[in-house]
Amino acid sequence: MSDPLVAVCEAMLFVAAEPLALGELAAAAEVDESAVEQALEGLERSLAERGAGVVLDRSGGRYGLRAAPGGPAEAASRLQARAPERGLSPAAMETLAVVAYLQPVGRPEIARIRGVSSDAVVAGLLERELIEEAGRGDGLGAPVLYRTTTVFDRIFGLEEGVSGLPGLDAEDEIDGDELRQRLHAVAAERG
Amino acid sequence: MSDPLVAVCEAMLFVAAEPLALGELAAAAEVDESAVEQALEGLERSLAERGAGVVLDRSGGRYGLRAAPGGPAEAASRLQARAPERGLSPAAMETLAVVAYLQPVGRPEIARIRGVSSDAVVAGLLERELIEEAGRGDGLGAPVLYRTTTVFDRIFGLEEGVSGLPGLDAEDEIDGDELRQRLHAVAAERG
Amino acid sequence: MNGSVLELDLDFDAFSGPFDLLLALVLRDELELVEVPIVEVVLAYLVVLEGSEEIDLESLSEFLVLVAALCELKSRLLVDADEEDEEEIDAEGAAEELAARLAEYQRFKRAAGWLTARRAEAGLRVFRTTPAPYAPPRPAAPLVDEQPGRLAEAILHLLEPPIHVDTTIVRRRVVAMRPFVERFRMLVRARGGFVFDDEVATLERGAQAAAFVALLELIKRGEATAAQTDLFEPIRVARTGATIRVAAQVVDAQEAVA
Repeated sequence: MSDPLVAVCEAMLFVAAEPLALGELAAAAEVDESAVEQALEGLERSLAERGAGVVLDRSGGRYGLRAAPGGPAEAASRLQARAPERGLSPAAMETLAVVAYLQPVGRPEIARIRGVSSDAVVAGLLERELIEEAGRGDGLGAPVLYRTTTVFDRIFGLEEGVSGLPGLDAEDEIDGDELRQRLHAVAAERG
Repeated sequence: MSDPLVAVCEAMLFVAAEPLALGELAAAAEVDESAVEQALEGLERSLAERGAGVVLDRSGGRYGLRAAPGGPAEAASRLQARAPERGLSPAAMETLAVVAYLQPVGRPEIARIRGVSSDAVVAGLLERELIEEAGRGDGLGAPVLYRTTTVFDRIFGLEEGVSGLPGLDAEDEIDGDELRQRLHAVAAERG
Repeated sequence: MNGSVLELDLDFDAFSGPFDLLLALVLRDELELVEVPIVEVVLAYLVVLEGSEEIDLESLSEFLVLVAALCELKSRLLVDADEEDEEEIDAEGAAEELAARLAEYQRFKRAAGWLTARRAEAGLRVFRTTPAPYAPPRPAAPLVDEQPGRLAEAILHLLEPPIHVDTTIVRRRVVAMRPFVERFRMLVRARGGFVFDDEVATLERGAQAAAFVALLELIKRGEATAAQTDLFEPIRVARTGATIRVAAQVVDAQEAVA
């Protein structure tokens, strides 16, 4: 690691508690963004070469360090009291999916889509900092809206953030038309 | 860095919020203290050899990583100093408004009126010295009450303090008690 | 009637909500869809759900109305002639609406599946989310000046009464369940039973759905049993002794009387 900028980048990523944008790194290092980009590549290589305990992480278009997979990550997680990703129920994943795709979105809309009250699930996701408040919706009785956080991007390894989520429509699914036909069959039979 | 325990130690020191004692490191790594001691020496050497951006600090019988002196430490300081100027989030503004108009007011009541848990928001406002404690209420568990501060007055340009808050109704002014009742009534309706 | 909740081999705990359950039923290939006692299954499921405090009365009422209309239960249960401004919702309309809702739900269920797989693939990701131990302190972000009018705005926002956005062809109305619980309890205790259909015949749909949830509540508490001699026959409610299992309640009660 002969390039001093590589060491500078490592130090900045080390002290930051939040993932950093290229611009923030460049400003604090007092160099331009392309130099930082190059130094980050050098850092990634250098960490890999010596089998370091941390690896470069890119989530939501921002940079940070995280514990290397395997033994280092396991030991590091034992030191942390809270693991935001542990024990997420199917209901929590469903709610997280609704927030991720529709954000900002409020509890009434989440409940409408899922068909059950989502209050407890939303509270749990807030506590894990996977979602956060994002103002209130327009109109009367404006509900509190939620969006996903950088913790969400990091835990799910979304390099580009939610813009990297796949489209909601898939080809192999039973589509609305077929569902309607099946339900019509019930209705016709019973009518 | 061929020793996997060196990488494990680096990861543990990286995620730790506080410098760690040998015993804590050994427990999380699930090895004995002498092995950790040896690995820490290895880590120190490895970091120095490659001129890494972080160095091992072993002051006060505890271990931690810190930005390497010189360029890395300076860049890290600049990064930390560049706290972006930011306005109040919608959640903070709403919570602040409830405190401003109803003060003194406790967290349970704020949460009831807003319809969402407000602990994190209240903590943020306290940290930014926009609100402060103002004794305890009579309710269940005698909740801590909050009021706005002189910092609040300055930020909002209220030279006469909260008596200068804008009225809520042009025709007949709502007094504090009535406002409280109406806020609770709407919150109850919201469910 | 064909089948029972038990024969369908459904694990209610595996469903995350009524749409999840209905989707699973509708997608079943091995059963003739028309043979599935959808209403019974759904009602039995709702009894379970009620016990888990995850009931959202508003979405539940709406769901019940749609399912009931779909299965033409409405001809017996949901007579609604007096209500002038309320659009009649026929079985076709209910099928349309339910299909749209199921399709929407299905998309998010699949997205949740993708996220779950993504989580597994990402492996254990451990970050520090607090400042580093020896990091120089971060100065508090300087506060920008604000207009006091924004405080008034925020309070006025909180003073606005809630509305329930109507996104469906069914007009939603939240109806209190408690009066029904009390009325049904009184009928069961005083007369030993009643015919549910007679009790709700003059009510509008939202109230009928709430009445049904109230009935489920009484059944769940072991205060009553409900039975039909056949699928679309009137539901007869009777006083009961204790020990009743929740999941199979509707079906058990039905078999007992039949």
